[in-house]
Amino acid sequence: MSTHKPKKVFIEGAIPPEFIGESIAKHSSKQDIGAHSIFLGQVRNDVINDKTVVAIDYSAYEEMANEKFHEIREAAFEKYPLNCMHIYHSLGKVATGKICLFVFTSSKHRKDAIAACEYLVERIKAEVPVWGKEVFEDEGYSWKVNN
Amino acid sequence: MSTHKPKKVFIEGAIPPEFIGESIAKHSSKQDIGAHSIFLGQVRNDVINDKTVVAIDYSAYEEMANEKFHEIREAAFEKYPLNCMHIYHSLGKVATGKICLFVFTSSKHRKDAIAACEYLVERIKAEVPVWGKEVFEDEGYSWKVNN
Amino acid sequence: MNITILFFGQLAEVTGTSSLKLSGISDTDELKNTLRKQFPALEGLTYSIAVNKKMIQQKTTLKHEDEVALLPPFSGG
Amino acid sequence: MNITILFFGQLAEVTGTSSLKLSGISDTDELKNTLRKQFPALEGLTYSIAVNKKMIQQKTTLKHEDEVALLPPFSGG
Repeated sequence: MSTHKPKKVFIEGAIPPEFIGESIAKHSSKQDIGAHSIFLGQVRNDVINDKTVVAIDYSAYEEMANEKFHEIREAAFEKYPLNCMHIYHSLGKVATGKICLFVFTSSKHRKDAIAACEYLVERIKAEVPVWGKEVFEDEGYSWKVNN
Repeated sequence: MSTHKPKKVFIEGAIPPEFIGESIAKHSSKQDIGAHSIFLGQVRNDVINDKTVVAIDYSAYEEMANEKFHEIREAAFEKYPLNCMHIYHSLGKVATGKICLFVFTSSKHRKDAIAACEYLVERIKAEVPVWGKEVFEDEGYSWKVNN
Repeated sequence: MNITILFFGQLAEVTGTSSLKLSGISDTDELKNTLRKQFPALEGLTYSIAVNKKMIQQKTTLKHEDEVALLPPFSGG
Repeated sequence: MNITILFFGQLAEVTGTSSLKLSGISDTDELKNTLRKQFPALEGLTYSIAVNKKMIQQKTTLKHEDEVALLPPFSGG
């Protein structure tokens, strides 16, 4: 069933907004697309024990993460009629206010694009071996916990 | 309850991908945002009675549409804890492959951003007086029907 | 008593006009009858009515300077 | 029989290492006991185990050259 090649997901550092704009622009040649759904994770300036987060430093079990991303992509392609799908996740340090996750689904109709995007985000958060270390102003840190 | 100023929604022609990229970039200063959800409508090359759509020509009852957009925005702000929200819709001709609707919600947490974005898209499609005329290659046309 | 009638989308096309002034119309049912006579092409087309930019679901009394819009099914986005 | 143990996130931090070779370990329960002795700081930390990049839920027999990863709760995105 695996008809799609594994794609590169991890990007060193933050995902630039221009990259997202360019990624959208590339889809204008795919004229049977009617709807795009995009999710972006942005690093938040949480305050933990009176210390403010200034960045998240991401690490991953890369080989397993890449397999997982591929498995999740394939499952989404089987579950929803999608024209295309892109996932990018940061590795290394991403400052607060910057983008660390970019999930992009395109379909003929809005409901499929929207449902597939949410499906991907939830599975990525729950199943992909990536860890975020929340770095504070004073260089202390704490390990991020997803909910 | 109306705490937000009406904002300009209509844009003449297609919504440029660079505009979307710049809009995302502007949010990096809002550091309590953790998640963005974006919906984009793209004009599809549907084939209707053997004729291929090459553009949609949008018109609107602008005064009523602006009131409706404002009402829907306010309702979303009350229903979901959002940091911000942007809606842009094209007027006039938009070629196939180009973007005609841009809905952008930002929140501390992903579930609110995602749910609010979908809520907005559904209400916009159902309640805002906008009409699309599907223009064919040969200059014929047919009136678009939403479902 | 004057009211303004606005036509949008396909309705502007079949009537050949985007707006119209009428007088002596007391409610929206009377307006529909009048328009049906003036524009037989409206027959069979689905539309909603907004009075002063608010959608109405039933017969509504019209006042001087009301703006009544005939709206085909929406197809934005 | 050699296996490779990988530590990630907070687990790499508390053990002070990101990988380790061990031999003579027959299954994942035995591995957990061995590691608990070698790294008392692991006590009380939550982690999952992947064998050759697949998550396991119960005791699993280990073979020569297996790669066993200790994974703290994920926090990507």
